[in-house]
Amino acid sequence: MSEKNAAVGEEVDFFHPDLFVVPENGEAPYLMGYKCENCGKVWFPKLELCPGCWSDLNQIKLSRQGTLYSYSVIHIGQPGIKTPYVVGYIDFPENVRIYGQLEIEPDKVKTGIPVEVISGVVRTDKVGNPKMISYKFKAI
Amino acid sequence: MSEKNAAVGEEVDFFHPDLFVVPENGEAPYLMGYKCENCGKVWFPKLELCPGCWSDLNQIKLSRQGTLYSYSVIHIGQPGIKTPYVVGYIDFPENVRIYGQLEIEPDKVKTGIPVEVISGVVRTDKVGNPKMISYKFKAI
Amino acid sequence: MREVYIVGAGMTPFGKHSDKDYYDLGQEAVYKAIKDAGIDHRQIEAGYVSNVKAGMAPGQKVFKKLGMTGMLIINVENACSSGQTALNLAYYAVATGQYDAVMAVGCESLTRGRQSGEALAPDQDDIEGILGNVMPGIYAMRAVKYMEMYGATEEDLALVAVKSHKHAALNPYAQYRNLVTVEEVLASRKVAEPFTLQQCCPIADGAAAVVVCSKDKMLQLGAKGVRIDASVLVSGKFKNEPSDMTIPEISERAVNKAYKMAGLGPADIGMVECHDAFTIAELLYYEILGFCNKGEGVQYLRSGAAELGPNAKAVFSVRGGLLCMGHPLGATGVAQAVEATWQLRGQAGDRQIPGLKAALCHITGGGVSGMDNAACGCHIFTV
Amino acid sequence: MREVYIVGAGMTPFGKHSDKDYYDLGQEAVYKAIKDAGIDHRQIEAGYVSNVKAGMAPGQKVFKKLGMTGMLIINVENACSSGQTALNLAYYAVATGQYDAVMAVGCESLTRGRQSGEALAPDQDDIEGILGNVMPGIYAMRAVKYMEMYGATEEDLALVAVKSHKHAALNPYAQYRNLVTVEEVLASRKVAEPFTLQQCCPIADGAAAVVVCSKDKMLQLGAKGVRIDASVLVSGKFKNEPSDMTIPEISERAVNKAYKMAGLGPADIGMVECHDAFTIAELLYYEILGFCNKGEGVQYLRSGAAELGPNAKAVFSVRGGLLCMGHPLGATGVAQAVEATWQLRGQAGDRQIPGLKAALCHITGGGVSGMDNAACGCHIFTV
Ligand SMILES: [Zn+2]
Ligand SMILES: [Zn+2]
Repeated sequence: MSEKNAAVGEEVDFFHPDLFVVPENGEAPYLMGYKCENCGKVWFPKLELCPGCWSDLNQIKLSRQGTLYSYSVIHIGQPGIKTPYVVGYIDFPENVRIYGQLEIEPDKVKTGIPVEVISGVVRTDKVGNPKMISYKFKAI
Repeated sequence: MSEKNAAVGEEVDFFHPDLFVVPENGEAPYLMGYKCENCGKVWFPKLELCPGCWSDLNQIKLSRQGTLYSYSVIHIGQPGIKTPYVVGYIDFPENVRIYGQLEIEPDKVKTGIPVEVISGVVRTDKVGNPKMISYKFKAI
Repeated sequence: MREVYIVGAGMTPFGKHSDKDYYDLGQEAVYKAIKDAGIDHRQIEAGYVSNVKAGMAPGQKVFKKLGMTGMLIINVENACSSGQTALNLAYYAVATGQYDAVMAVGCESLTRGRQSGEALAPDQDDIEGILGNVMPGIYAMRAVKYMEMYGATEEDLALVAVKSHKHAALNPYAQYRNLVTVEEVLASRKVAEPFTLQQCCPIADGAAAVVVCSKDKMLQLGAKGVRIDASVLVSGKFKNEPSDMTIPEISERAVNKAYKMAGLGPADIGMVECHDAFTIAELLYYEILGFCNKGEGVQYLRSGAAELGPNAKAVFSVRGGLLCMGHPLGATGVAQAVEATWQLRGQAGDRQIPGLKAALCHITGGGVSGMDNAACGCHIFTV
Repeated sequence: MREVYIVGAGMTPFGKHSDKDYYDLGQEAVYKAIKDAGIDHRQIEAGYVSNVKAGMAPGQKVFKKLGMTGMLIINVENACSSGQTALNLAYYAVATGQYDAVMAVGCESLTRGRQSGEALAPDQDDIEGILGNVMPGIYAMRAVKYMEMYGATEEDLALVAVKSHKHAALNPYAQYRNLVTVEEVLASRKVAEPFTLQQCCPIADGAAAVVVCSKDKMLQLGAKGVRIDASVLVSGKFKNEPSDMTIPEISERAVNKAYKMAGLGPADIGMVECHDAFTIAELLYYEILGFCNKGEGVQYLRSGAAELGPNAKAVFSVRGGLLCMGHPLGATGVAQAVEATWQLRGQAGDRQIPGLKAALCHITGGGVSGMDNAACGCHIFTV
């Protein structure tokens, strides 16, 4: 799996090893949180130290499932993402809220539904080929 | 003579009617200053009102000759201007100092020499064709 | 701290001014504010200038052709709150006795910025941006949640735009001065559901300026001043835990500081300029700024309390708001203060709020992932 | 006005850090300054952050991952003088009693800016820029005039770079730490005659931060503080009449204000950081800042007065100056203050100026046609 950074424009997939793990053995992908050794708070995405108490953080595996807090169907979006696309905020049991694209049909999405992290295409090139792969969420 | 503005990128000559006049009858070109109705100070380039006393300004014809105050031969210059090119500040009898490109050979230029305003090419395109025409100065 | 007054106000119309750059617009606003104050331009001791997109030394370029140079000039940026940041510095410079007469200026050319082909790519560590988050989407998610929590409808959202257009129709400085219907608002192009285009503030260029001075200076000028009773600027808090997106914490914190500083509350305020970049925002701000209870925003709107007319309590967005003015980032915060000054002096023409005694200006914004907003400003003005 | 102290200082090495963005660099500098001050990061009440090239809300991005959010954050820009602008605001915020503990931070990534393909085209009303004027050319014309007026030679100019490299060799934070000869300097690529490449400051990324607080706060922290005796910021004057280009009026005006504010003069100063973006600049500043008479700059340099060693009077550019550090626009002004803090505390290692009691930091710049420079700052620090 490539670790190139698509934000600077290479024609390659994107995979951020500090945030998202897709195990090579075929197990389900998961996100990683960062838990403070001192105050116990969990942060996402990756930080170097706890913004609350400046203590060290340990990488933890976040729950794969969360609850959709809110969403929108985007019709005028960022260049490089085919519209319409659905986005939302998901609340996780570890008390973090994570933004992501949803693989849910616009007419099926609603607040409060349970969702699960998956791996998927988040950006495509001009002809529609995958350009960046990262985490997304689907309804359970 | 075109009045298009080459600063926004058209493939045309540049001629700024508020600053520089090249008479159609073949007379020598000259620069225009702006003289305060109240305090008498002369400004260049064009202003809407006198920065000193906020009074109105009248367009005047500046002297065609001035004295080279200082100069430099530019080897790493702005894109669109062939290097090396010679630039300088010229002091005019109306008590204004004006910057411009000099049509003087690098080894002939020196401080204190009298110079005269002329019309010439100040920017070229990638293959060396004229892209902008404006005022320049030559040694007298 | 000394008392501080706005004694001169000026601005350009807001709109698409692609023939002028930000410094031309800023210069026009400064000129008008100076003339309005009746002060000699050489008496201005410092300039605080807000601009987001222009690059280097924008304030110097605004002031130079007016000969207002040599003085302290500080260029500030705080995303949407840039204008109020300039005003905040101007306020404290006079309040603490550093200067007797200064200016706050906001100026922005967004159409010029677009011509230069500026990249809008997100920062590399802005994960949300890279995954497609856009500002309308964030407000849209607030709207979806609000609609779920309190039963507000798409028609309710559209009514905010309908009201802003009514106000804008009375304001020669506004970009969009047409009246619109709920149906028209909802029929416009979809942006981020539930928002349609007419529920999102348009691109605009513009500038605004105020002369800010001490009481002694005001009396010496014989100028008609508006007092600055509160000047608050805060930044967003970084957090990534679940919270109620219909309660923008940064705005609640800033306005409460402002009320405390002024010794005033919502009941005293007859005019509010808020950061109505999207329709939902104004509904949320009725509540968060204290003009009605949580969940009662639609009721406040439908009662006419936020609108010029017989049922007005605190009139929101009397200029036409960001929705009809547009939002030239650096200019908006100062333009709000210009409107407050005109309204408090009784100079607002057709859109005058009768008998106005106190005005609140609120602005917030700046997309920094993990923050509510980058910065929020609140100012309270009285006569 | 209250006494104001720097109690913590931190910076990144300067150089090409294309793997980090400005906020990463800024965060590192803030972290180091906080640790150096021994202050709890939650006690910082406001942040003044300078950056030129980054776009929106740079300060918020610097502070957010450190959890230093919610406080007042003001982002400032003033071309080359941006860093001293942040420091000036931090100084006055404490001096006037608004806050007890604040930070000034400067950060800049110029290599990142280049990657994004940023346009360097001049403003449309910048006639000089359109006709090909570039910053090295302006300083080159100063040099040509100075050489004519006082008989200085190209070798004299090159000696400034030779000295700066000697200092930089002792500074682990400097970008270029090699020693150079006059011949090498003159043999490097021509830029704008009489300047060669080694007479012009290089591109650099970097950040610097200081904790600024009141005397009470300093005593409470038990921190080793350096007092800010003068904090001056002025803008250039707009003029287009003939004047002596070897006398930069803006710098003369700013430094004289600073000497007056501090009650000190050149004879009291043992260390000077100046805006030595080009070799000629340092010669001019020996004179303009009052360390020798007009036209005697070369003599001051050749005497060893500006150099670490037995003949030192006021050591100029002890960090290696802009010539060897590079000039990350937003960062430089704060980085000068960091160096002054370290030197005045006796913590500058191999490049320590013995027995230093007072330091002057000067910065100027910003190309606005018709102005000397857009802005100039001067700060004086003492122990
Ligand atoms: Zn912690
Ligand atoms: Zn005049």
